[in-house]
Amino acid sequence: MFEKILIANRGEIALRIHRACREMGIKTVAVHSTADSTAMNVRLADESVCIGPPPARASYLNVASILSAAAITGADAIHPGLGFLSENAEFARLVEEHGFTWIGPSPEHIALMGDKVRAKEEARRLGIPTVPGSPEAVATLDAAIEAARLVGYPVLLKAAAGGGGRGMKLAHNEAQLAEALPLAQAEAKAAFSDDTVYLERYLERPRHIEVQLIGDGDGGVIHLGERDCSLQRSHQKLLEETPSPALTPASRQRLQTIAVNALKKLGYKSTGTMEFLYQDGEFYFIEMNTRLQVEHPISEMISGVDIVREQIRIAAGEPLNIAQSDIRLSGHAIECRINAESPDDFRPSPGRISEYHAPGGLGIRVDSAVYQGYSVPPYYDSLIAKLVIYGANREECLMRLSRALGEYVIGGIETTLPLHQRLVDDPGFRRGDYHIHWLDEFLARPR
Amino acid sequence: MFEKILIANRGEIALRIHRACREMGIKTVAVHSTADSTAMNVRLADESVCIGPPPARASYLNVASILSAAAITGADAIHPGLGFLSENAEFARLVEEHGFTWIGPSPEHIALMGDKVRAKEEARRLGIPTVPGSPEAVATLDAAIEAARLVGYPVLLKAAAGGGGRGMKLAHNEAQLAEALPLAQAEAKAAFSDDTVYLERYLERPRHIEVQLIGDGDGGVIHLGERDCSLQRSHQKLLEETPSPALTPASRQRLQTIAVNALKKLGYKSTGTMEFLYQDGEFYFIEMNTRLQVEHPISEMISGVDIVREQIRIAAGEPLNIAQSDIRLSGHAIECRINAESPDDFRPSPGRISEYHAPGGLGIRVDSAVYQGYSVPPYYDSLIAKLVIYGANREECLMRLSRALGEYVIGGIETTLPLHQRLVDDPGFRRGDYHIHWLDEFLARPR
Amino acid sequence: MRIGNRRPPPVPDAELIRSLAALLDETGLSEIEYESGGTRIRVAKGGTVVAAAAPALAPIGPAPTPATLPAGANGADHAGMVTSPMVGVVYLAAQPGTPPFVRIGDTVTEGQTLLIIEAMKVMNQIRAPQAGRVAQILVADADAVEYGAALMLIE
Amino acid sequence: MRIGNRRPPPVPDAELIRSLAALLDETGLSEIEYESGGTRIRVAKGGTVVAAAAPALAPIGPAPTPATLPAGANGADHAGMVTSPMVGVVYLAAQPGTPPFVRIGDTVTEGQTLLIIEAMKVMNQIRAPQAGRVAQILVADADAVEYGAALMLIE
Repeated sequence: MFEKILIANRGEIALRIHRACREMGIKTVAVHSTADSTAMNVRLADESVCIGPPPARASYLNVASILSAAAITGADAIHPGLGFLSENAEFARLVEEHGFTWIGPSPEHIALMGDKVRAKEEARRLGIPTVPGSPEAVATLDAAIEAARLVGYPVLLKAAAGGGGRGMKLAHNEAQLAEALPLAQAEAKAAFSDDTVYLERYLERPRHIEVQLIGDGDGGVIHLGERDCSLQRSHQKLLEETPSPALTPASRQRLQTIAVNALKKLGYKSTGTMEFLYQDGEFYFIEMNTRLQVEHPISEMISGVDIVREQIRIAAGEPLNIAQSDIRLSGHAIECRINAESPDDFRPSPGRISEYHAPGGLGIRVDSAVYQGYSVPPYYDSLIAKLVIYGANREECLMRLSRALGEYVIGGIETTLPLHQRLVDDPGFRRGDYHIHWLDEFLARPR
Repeated sequence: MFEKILIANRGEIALRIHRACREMGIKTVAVHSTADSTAMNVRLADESVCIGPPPARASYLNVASILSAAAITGADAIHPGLGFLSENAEFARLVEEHGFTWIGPSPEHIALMGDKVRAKEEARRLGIPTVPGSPEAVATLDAAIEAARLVGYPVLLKAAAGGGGRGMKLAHNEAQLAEALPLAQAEAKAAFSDDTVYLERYLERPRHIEVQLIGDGDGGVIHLGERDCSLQRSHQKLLEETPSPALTPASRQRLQTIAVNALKKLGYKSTGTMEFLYQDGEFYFIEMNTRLQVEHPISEMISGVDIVREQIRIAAGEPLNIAQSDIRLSGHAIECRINAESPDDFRPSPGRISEYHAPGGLGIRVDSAVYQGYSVPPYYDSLIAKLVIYGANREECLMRLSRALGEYVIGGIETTLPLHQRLVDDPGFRRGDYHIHWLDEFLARPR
Repeated sequence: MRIGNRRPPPVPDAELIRSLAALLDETGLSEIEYESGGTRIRVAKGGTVVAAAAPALAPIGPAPTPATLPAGANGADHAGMVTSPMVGVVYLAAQPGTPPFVRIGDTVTEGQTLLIIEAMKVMNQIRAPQAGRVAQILVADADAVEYGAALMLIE
Repeated sequence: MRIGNRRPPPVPDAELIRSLAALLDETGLSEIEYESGGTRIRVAKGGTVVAAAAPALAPIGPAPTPATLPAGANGADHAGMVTSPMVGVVYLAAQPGTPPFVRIGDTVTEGQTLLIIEAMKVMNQIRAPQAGRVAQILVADADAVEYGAALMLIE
C-alpha cells in the first residue's frame, strides 16, 4: 500500500480523499494555490506545498508544479480528485512517466471516454444503447423521412459540423420535418459553412440516471446501484438521490447488467460512472466519467462501500475484495449541493463565513472543508458543502433532510440552502416525479 | 400518532428527541431553566416554556411547572429523556393522571427496576443469572465458610443494612475469611448498629456489558445487540462500543436469549437496557435501566433502527413493526463522550465555547447541542457532545475515530477529547483487552 | 416563551433588538451599545449578549425561531416588577365577570392579592411584594405565563 | 510549505505572530495591532487576520498543524525580495563544489543569475530583477521551495 499520497485538488473533495488516506494509515500531501493557504485540507494534511497563484491554470492545473511537489515531498501516488486534471489523459501519462502511481483509470480509458464521439461508438460496440439516430447524414427530405421513420418521432436535426444549438431543429412529424430540414441545412451552412445534417431521436422528458461502477482491471467489477441526477439547473446537478424513484426493479436490473458487462469487456481499472438518459422505460448512454464524482457519497450510504478507499486500493494493485453478492443496497440517500451562490439568480457569493453550524444526529453526513471564519475564495467552483442524508426509505430520508436543512447555519454569504428547503417542500419533488428539465421549470415558476 | 410532544430534558438528549419528533412530523415543546434560554434545543423547538431557575430541582425536576407547561401548550405526550425525571415512577404516574401520554415504560416497571433489591429478586425469578451469594446472613464462621464454598472464592462480605463500602471485606480464601468476618461484623455494627453480614462472589476483572432492548408490551420484543461499557472512570462511562470485543458468538447468543426471554415474561413496553457484569464467560445481572440511554446511538449505527422513533411509536400504542429477523447487526460502532471537564483531573470546565468545529465525512455522527459562542452552564452534567463512529469492522472504526478526533475543535473550555485520543492510541484498548477497572488503572499510569 | 395558540407576553424591546442585530450584520461591527430612556441594550456578534438573547438567535437562523427571551430579561429585573414564580395561567379577577383584583393606578398594600396564577388546577394568589401604585399590568386575563415572566409593575 | 524530511524556508515573523496570538488568548483581547521596523502585524480572534494566517490556524487546533504561511507573507512583499516562481529544488552554484553564483554583499546587475531552481529535471535560472546588493540569502543549497517562497533580498 502507498505510504504517501499527493492530493492534487482543493476543497471538500481534497478533504474527502485526505480522510480516506488517514483512515488507511497513508500520509497526505496537500498542494494549494496562494488563495487556499488556510484551507482545512491544507491544515490537516501531513505536508503541504504552495503550487501557484490563485488562477487554476497557474496552480491546480500547473502540471510542472504538481509533479515537482510530488518529487520534493517523496509522494508515491497522486490522486487527482475530480475536475481540474482528473480527466486529463496526458497528465495521467506524465504522472506515471515520473514514477508516481496515478490513482485513476488508464490514460487510454480516460482518452477514449474523453472523446464523446469515440465514446458513443465504443458504447455501441459494448452493447450499450445510445440515442437512436440516422447512421449518416440526411441530404434529402426522402432520406430524412426514411431515417425519422426508423428512429421514431420526435426527431432532432443536428449539424454534423455543429454544436452550440446552431443548426438544430425539432420535428414532431413528417410535415414539421419537411419544414425543418431546409432551415437546419441553411443554418448549418451559415454557421459552419457545411450544410451536412443528421437526425436523432429527441427525448422530451428524460431523467439523468447514472451507475456507480468499480473495476479492478482483473475481471472484478461491482456496481453500487444507480443515482438519479435529474435535478439540474442548466446542466449543473443540484440534488442527487439513490435509488431513483423512477426505476422499476426490472429496469434497474437491466441497467446494472448492461453497465457491469460493458465495464468487464472494457477491462476498466478504477472507479467510474456511466451516465444515461432514461425515458419511457429505455436507457440511452450519454457518457462515462472516468473519475470520482461529486455525488459518490450517496452510493456509499446505501452500499456501505467506501468508494475512495476502494479506488486507492485498486490503484495500489490490490484486487476488489468485495463481490457483488456481498453488497446489500438498502435504504435511501440524498445529496444536496450547498453552493456559495444566490438561491435566486445563482450569482456566486464568495466571502467570509461569519457563522457556520452543520446539522448532526442520526443519518446525517456533511462533507465540507469550510468552517466559521473561513473565506470562500472567488476563483473556484462554488460548491462549499455536501449535505448527505440517509434514511431507511425515501419518506424518512425526506423528513430527515427537511429537519437537517432547518438546522444548517451558514452565515455571511448566500447559499443554495433556501432552494433545497423549497425543493424538499415541493409536492412534485416529494412524489419523485421530475426529469432533467423539471428544475429549470420549477425555478421559472412564479412564487 | 402524537401531534405535539413536550421534551422534559435539556442538552444533547433533548435535541436528539426533538430531531426524532421532527422526522416523524410531530411538533415539539422545549422546557428550560433560565440558564438554558438560548440552548439549541430550545431554539429549534416549535414552542418553549421557561420552567424555573438554574438549579435542576427548581426547573428540570419541577413536576408542577413541567405539567403546567404541557397543559398550556396542549402537548399530547411527555418524553423525559434520561436522568432528571426519566426513572421517577411517581412522575410517570402523574403524567398519565393529568391526561398526557408518558413516553416510557409503565410506572410499575420503573418502580420495580428502581428498587435494586427487588430488581435482583425479579431477575432471578425471570431466570437471569445474578452474582452468586449466600442466600441469607452468615452469622458464624462455619456458616460463612460453608457459604463461601458454595459461592466460590474470592468472596466479598457485605453489611446487610449497609452500603457505601462500610462493612465490606474481601476474602480470597478460608484463612482470610476467618479474619474478615469479625471485622466486617464489627464495622457493620458500628456503621449501622446491625452486625448482620452476607457474602457474595467478588468479580475482579469483569466487563460491563449491556443489551439494548425494545418491547411493545404486546409480545413483541427485539434486541439490538450488546454494548460494551467497561471503560468507566469511577463508575462514569466514558467510551462505549458495540459489538463487544470480548464476547464469543456463543456467549453473545446466550446473553441475547436470556435478555429477550426475560423482557417477554416481564411484558415490558418501551426501550430498556439490561446491564450485566461479564467475567470468565459468565454473565451476572446488575440492573435494568427503564429509559433511553446516553450510548443508544452506537446500537442505532449497527442495527439501522432509530431507537427514539420506536420508543415514541410504542408509546403511541403502535406495535413493533420490526421483527428480530429483519434486523441485521453489521459493522462496528464506538461512542466517545465529550465532557466539558479537564482530561487530567476531570474538574468541570464550564464556560464559553470560543471555537467549535465538528468532524464530518463518511461514518461520523455527532450528537451535540453546543455551537460556537455557546456557554456551557455550570449547573448540569458535563456531557456536551457524543462523537459516534461507524466502521465496517473494529479496525476501520478505530482508524476513523482517530482521524475524527484529530478534526474535532472545541476551544475556550477543556474537554475529554485529548483523553479519547490517548485511549485510541493505547495498544491495550486497541486490542479490546480491558475491564471495568482498566480505565482507572490507565489514568493512574505515569505518562 | 414561545407558544402556539396563545400569545406570548409582550416583549417591548424584541423588535429593537432585532434591528440592532441586523445593523450589526450590515455594518460588520462586532458590537453595538445602545441606550435610550431607561433601556440599555448591547448586542455583540458570535458572542455573549448582555441584555437579550435575540441576536444570538441568528446563528440558528434557518430554523423558524421566534425570539425567546431569557425569563427576567423582559424588564423583570426592574425594581418593583412582580414576576411569575411558576408556569401557569393568569387570572386578573377572582371569577369571570367580577371586577379585577387591581387596576392601573390603584394603590396597593404589601401582601395584597394582585392576580391569580392557576397551575395544575391550584389557584395561586400572587401578592404585592411591597406597598405602592400599580404602574403597569403586563399580562391579560387567561394569558399563559412562564417562570420569571413580568406580571405587574408596582411603583 | 510544510514538508517532512526537508526543512521549510525560514519564516522570520511566525514566532512573533504566535506570541501575539497567545497574548490575545491570555488577555482575552479581540485584536492586537503591532508595528515595529518595517513589519506591521494585526492579529484578531475568531476573525480575519491581515498580515499572516498563523493565528487563524487555531480553530483547527487538535490536528498537528505546523504553521503554513500564505506564500508571499514571509516577507516576499518586501521590495527587492526575489521569490520563487515555481516549486522545485534550489541550487546556489552551477555544479557541486563550484563557487556559488552570488554571495551576501555581492553587487549584482539586473538579469544576473542568482541561483537555479530545478523543476522536473529542468534547471531554471533565477535572475536579479534589478541591479543592487545581495542583502540576504534566505535559502540553502538543495532546499525545496514552493511557489512564492522568499529566495534572496536585493537592495
